[in-house]
Amino acid sequence: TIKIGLMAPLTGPWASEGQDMKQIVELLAGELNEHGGLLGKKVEVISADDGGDPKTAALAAQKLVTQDVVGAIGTYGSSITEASQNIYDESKVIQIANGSTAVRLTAKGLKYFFRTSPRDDEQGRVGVQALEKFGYKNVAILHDNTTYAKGLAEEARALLEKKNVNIVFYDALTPGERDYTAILTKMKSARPDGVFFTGYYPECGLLLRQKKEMNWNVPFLGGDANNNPDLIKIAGTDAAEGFYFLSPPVPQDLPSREASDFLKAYKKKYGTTPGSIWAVLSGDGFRVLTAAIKATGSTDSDKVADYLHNKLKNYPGLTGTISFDDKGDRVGEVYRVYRVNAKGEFILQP
Amino acid sequence: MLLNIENLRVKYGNIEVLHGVTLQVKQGEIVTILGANGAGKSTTLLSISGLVRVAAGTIFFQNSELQKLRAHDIVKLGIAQVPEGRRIFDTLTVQENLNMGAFVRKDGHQINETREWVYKLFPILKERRQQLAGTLSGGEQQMLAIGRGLMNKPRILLLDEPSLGLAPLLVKAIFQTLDEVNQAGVTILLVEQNARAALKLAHRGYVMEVGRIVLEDTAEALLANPEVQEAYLGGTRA
Amino acid sequence: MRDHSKIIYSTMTVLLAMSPLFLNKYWVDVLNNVGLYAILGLSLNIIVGHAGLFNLGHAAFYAVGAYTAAIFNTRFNIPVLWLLPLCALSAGLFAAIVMRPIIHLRGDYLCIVTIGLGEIVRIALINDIFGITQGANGIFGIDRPSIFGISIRRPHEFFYLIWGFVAVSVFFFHRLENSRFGRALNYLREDEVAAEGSGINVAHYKLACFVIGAAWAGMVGDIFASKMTIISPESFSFWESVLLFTLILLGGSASIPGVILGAFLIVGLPEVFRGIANARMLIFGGAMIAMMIFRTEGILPSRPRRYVLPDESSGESRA
Amino acid sequence: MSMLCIKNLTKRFGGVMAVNDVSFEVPAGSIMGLIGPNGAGKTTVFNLITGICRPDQGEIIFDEKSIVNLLTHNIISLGIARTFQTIRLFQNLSVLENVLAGRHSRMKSGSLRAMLRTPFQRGEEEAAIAKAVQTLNFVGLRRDAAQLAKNLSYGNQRLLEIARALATEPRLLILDEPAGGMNEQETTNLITLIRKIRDQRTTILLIEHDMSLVMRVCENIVVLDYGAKISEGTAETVKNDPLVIEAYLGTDEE
Amino acid sequence: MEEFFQQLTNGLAVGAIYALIALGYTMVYGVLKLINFAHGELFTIGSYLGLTLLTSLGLSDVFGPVLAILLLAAMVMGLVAVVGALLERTAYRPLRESPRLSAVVSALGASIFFQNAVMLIYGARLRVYPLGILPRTAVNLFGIYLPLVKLLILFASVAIMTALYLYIHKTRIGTAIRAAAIDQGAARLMGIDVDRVILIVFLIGPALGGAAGLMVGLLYGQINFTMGWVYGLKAFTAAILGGIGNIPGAMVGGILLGVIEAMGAAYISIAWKDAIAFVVLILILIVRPTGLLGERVAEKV
Ligand SMILES: Nc1ncnc2c1ncn2[C@@H]1O[C@H](COP(=O)(O)OP(=O)(O)OP(=O)(O)O)[C@@H](O)[C@H]1O
Ligand SMILES: Nc1ncnc2c1ncn2[C@@H]1O[C@H](COP(=O)(O)OP(=O)(O)OP(=O)(O)O)[C@@H](O)[C@H]1O
Ligand SMILES: [Mg+2]
Ligand SMILES: [Mg+2]
Repeated sequence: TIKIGLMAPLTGPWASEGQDMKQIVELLAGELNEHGGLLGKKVEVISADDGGDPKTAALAAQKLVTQDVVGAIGTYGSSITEASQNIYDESKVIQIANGSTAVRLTAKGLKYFFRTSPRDDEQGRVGVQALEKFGYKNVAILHDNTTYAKGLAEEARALLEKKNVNIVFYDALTPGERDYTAILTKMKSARPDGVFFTGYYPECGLLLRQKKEMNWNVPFLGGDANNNPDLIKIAGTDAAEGFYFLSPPVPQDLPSREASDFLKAYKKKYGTTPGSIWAVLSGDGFRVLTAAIKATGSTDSDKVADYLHNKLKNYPGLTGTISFDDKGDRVGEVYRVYRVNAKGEFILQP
Repeated sequence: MLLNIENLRVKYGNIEVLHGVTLQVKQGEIVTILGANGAGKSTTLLSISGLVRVAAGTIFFQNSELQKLRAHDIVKLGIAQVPEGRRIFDTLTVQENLNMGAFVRKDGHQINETREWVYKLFPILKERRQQLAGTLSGGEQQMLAIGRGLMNKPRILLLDEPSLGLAPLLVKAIFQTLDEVNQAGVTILLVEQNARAALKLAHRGYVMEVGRIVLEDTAEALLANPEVQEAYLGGTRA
Repeated sequence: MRDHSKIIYSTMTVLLAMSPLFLNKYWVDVLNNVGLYAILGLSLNIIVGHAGLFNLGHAAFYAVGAYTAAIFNTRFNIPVLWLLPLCALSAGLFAAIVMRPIIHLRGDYLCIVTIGLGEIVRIALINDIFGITQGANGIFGIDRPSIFGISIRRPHEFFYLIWGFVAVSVFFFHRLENSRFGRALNYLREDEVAAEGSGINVAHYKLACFVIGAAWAGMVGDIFASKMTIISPESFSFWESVLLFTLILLGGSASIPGVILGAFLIVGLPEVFRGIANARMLIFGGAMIAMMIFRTEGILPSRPRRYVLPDESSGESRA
Repeated sequence: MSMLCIKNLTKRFGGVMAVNDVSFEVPAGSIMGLIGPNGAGKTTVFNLITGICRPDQGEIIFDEKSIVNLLTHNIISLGIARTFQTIRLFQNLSVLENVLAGRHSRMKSGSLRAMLRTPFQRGEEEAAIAKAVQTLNFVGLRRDAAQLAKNLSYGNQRLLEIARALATEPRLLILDEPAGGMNEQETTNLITLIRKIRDQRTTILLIEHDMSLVMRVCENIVVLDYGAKISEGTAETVKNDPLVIEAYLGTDEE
Repeated sequence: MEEFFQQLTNGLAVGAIYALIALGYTMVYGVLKLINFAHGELFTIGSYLGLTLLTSLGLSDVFGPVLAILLLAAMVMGLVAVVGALLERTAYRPLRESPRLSAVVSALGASIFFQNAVMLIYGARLRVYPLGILPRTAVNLFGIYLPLVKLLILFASVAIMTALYLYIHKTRIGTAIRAAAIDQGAARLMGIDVDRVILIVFLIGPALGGAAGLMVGLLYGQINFTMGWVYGLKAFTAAILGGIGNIPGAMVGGILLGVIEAMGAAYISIAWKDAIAFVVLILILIVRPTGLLGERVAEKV
């Protein structure tokens, strides 16, 4: 068999992401095996729980490495991924991260590291473009002090300041709380034209709802961690309507056959659609990895890495076409702007 | 026979400390148990009240087998204890402590009367009735512990070293009170280091040594017994 | 009885020392984590086990040490092992300063304050206090340690560094607890008023055990930082303090073998349950309850100290 | 010369005048008794002397030095030791270690010396153990050295408290109801012990309700009632003082 | 100024919920001297049970919103109380005679157990209450926005606190509860059934926690399996702030904590809000070592 590792937060605060990742990768591996496997062998997915914590992640990586996986998919969270990077690299195991957007991960020049997720600076750029287009002069930026959200917020702040937009409010909430009225009240008194929230959907849903309840009609733009149907459930359609957010396109919005087939199969097997785009990106990691193995006819890390860096071009992924640059970053415009309509649907903006 | 203990054995962990204690208390009696430190007197009292588990033997209170009952049910039968080391409720007020003494009483309206009676016995408690019990002086706490036991209006009162830490005047008062309480029909089982006073008050006595009853007699006889004098009455008095 | 356990302990030590020879990287790395927790446990044991002080914020001191190492290593390129004394100093000093005004708090009040301290430190790290902690990103690019020019990178190499440190810690903490200092902590654990009334400066000793425990945790922070090469605030969460606290009580508080065993349990059990992925923490929680019920004092409870008494016939008599 | 001199000592708890303008002196080398009804303020006086609470007014002079503002452990190091009315031993530690607690203030080694186990530290440790054993011998508990304190009988626990206090090598020993819970036989032994301690040039101040003990050992007696001193003198004087009889002793109608 | 009052009301609303959870914390602490770290999870369980009942029974169609919510609250409180009693029975009762810290570890274990049990049963994804159950009316008083529901919660908390206080301090059984808390052996000598007393406490405390969980679900809509940990810690902080074991203290502590957080967020920094709250807590404890209303029984020597 060919062993492929999956490192995912199966327990801990990000357990829902991790469990989705596992479902997706196992689904894809099952399909692959049904169609004859890889290089004539079966593919076996070995998953390891990183608990959403760097130390556990290091152990999980160590565990996968000792089980001789060809490559590892994962994981969610930049600092978690970072704690495992060296371990894979030192053992020459390919790692394809799915939910790790910090710029520095690929700045180290690690040969075997790739990611299917885009980078923060890319998103920052798209976000600022959008804010400019809306014509806001006074912008409030709110993050949640996680690596990802803060990185994005800082990126956006720097770009906006360059463009002479006033940052009238810049602060961080504590994720996991329920009542954000104090923050909203404070933000309101800063009188922004629009708010850029770079954190995650659970908090965003609450913010939208509580903002609505206090009759404050400021427009909100969210980062890509808001692409989750639960956002609407939390906020309620009335409060969510008009909310903009950035995201790589969701499978539902991709015209490609890969995307719709995948969605169908997923729905058939698990009865729902995937919770977030980040989990789907792990599926893309799995697909490019197996594609590279197939193309090179080898499980040798150097050959596979070389293929991914240089030869894989415009691979049809579940989230659009995929190519990697020499640092292992995904190339191409990935981010789009979405808007929530009156029915609570996510509408891709032109 | 009001209280009938037969062949009582009690263990703490693996160590047996009572090796078959047999003793009786008749209705209306005052019975005292003498014995050196660690002889097992307190353990005997605690096992009557159900606070330590009985390993073997029976404790009959009239027709109830106490060793099968739980502590609070035993109290309901009319058995109150003033335990060793006072064990007052230190963050309750004096008055609340006394009320707890009457916890199982049904005659609600008469509780106030009993309390007034206790206050008359120990006027200092009345002065301190809103003070937290933990801040009372040692002796005051002892008074409170006794008062709390009396609040129960029990049929039998078990007292473990009630005179500990009390001023001489009060010791006298306490013994006098016990006498009065007894006259009023309450049976008393008394453990006391002040053996002389205890024997003067009691009708009968038992002597206990390392977990066994070694002697049983009327109080007068025990007072006159040279061995008892030697061991518990400090020889001939200085 | 005594010799019996001596044999067991020496066999265990030898087995452990040889284990890298027959274990794969993963299990060696698990053992490395056990070792780190063991040292942290020993450092907390002084506070929780011996002095009976309710510290649920030990991660704060550990964090101070780790960040000291990270900052000085990445900014000034000082080799991490040279930074050990500095990490001990900074964590110890931190403990001395922050605990000073609150050391007189009792029981659960001290507990919440230590939780608070842990949280304050974590929040400060996330918010990039003084602009030196790099916020939630944490500090990356910390050097691996090197001894005599040999860089330590693989789990097997770390194993000897970490367990060497465990051995040193056991050596010193064993001496510490069998001394006037260790006894003083026990006295104040048993009864503060009586301890003070026997001439023991209770406040001083409470503070001293925090300082020593913190300093030691600070050194572990240094090793941890160099092992991970990246540290971030989430490694020093409240949960971390909870684990440390728990391992002491599971193993046996105030007992060195107990604490080490506790480290094995706390790191090992979740690893063993990895197979049942989603339910592993559920079982872990249940196991915690069961172990406390069946071994209230921990699995290897502390034993009374032994003293060699002078005079009276047969040489050594035990006390 | 007086070992301890108390001047106009006053302590209130809320509305309660626990100690009210009390003055007395304890001559060096004597055994002094402090008696009075329950709640008279005797224990409070002890707590004031040992720094467990602070007086509202007044002076406490020990060996010509005011100790009013000192912390308890400093007072102990100066040479005062006490026992408690309700036993406060370190129940889960051995008898020997309980006594070693008393040695603490006479030792120096701290954590660093302990970790390095310097020759000084080892010597000191050995000496402390020797001294502790000697103290145990003195009170007659040598054979129980290895027992846990909680396993001792009540009377022996009282003795152990005294041993722990003695181990600090006090010049003034204060005992709060040392005979409480003892039978007459044990009380007699205690009297012998107290005299023995005094003979080693330790001054003793004690509280006791057992008049047989007080009258037999105390050379001087101070009587408190409602926080105030109502009488002072030899056993004979106090015993016949009508105020004392009225408030405390009662008449012996036998 | 307007903002100040708005923030004050924001803080009061949050504080009321903290207070409600803290009451349960303090109750249990009061009698067992045990920090029931699993209390936060009982809160979580309350909110999940509330969700299940709400979606499966369709109460509001039959009874109308007000009655439905009351019924729901009663059911949730009852069920969580049962869970609490079971918790006491299995995890705490066997440790009653053990060293205190052992029980604390057991409590931590129970907390982990419950949290993961909820995750396994309901899944790791957050769950959402159906919208529109609570009326969303808000009063606007001089420009200050006062949601009616939050006001109601505040009143409910105060009412529950008062009732509990009277129950614990003025009734015979309440005094018995306090007595059992001090010395279980002595309490039994008074004829108090200590097991029953503890059971009562472990019914009331968890029931309050469960009620708070339901309220949070209804009010904020979003629940997840880890939320008890955060709320539990806040409630513990609140209980300590007011003086643990003290019922009005839990109330005062909870409200105060909410207000401190809101004010800290408003006037210092949102990101530092929790740290500010802890700093204030520590400062208060330096001045009052047993909390604002904690009993300061000078230990009698
Ligand atoms: N909780 C306990 N655990 C273990 N042993 C105990 C316990 N309580 C008492 N003992 C032992 O049981 C024996 C009898 O104790 P008990 O308290 O009944 O004696 P006593 O006659 O009341 O003595 P005293 O006069 O000191 O009150 C003693 O040896 C004592 O050490
Ligand atoms: N912390 C306190 N708070 C309030 N009142 C107190 C406190 N400590 C002592 N008291 C009161 O002060 C008075 C004196 O107490 P103290 O303990 O000194 O008496 P005592 O003379 O030792 O009595 P006893 O012989 O009964 O031990 C008592 O009435 C007691 O109630
Ligand atoms: Mg006894
Ligand atoms: Mg006294």
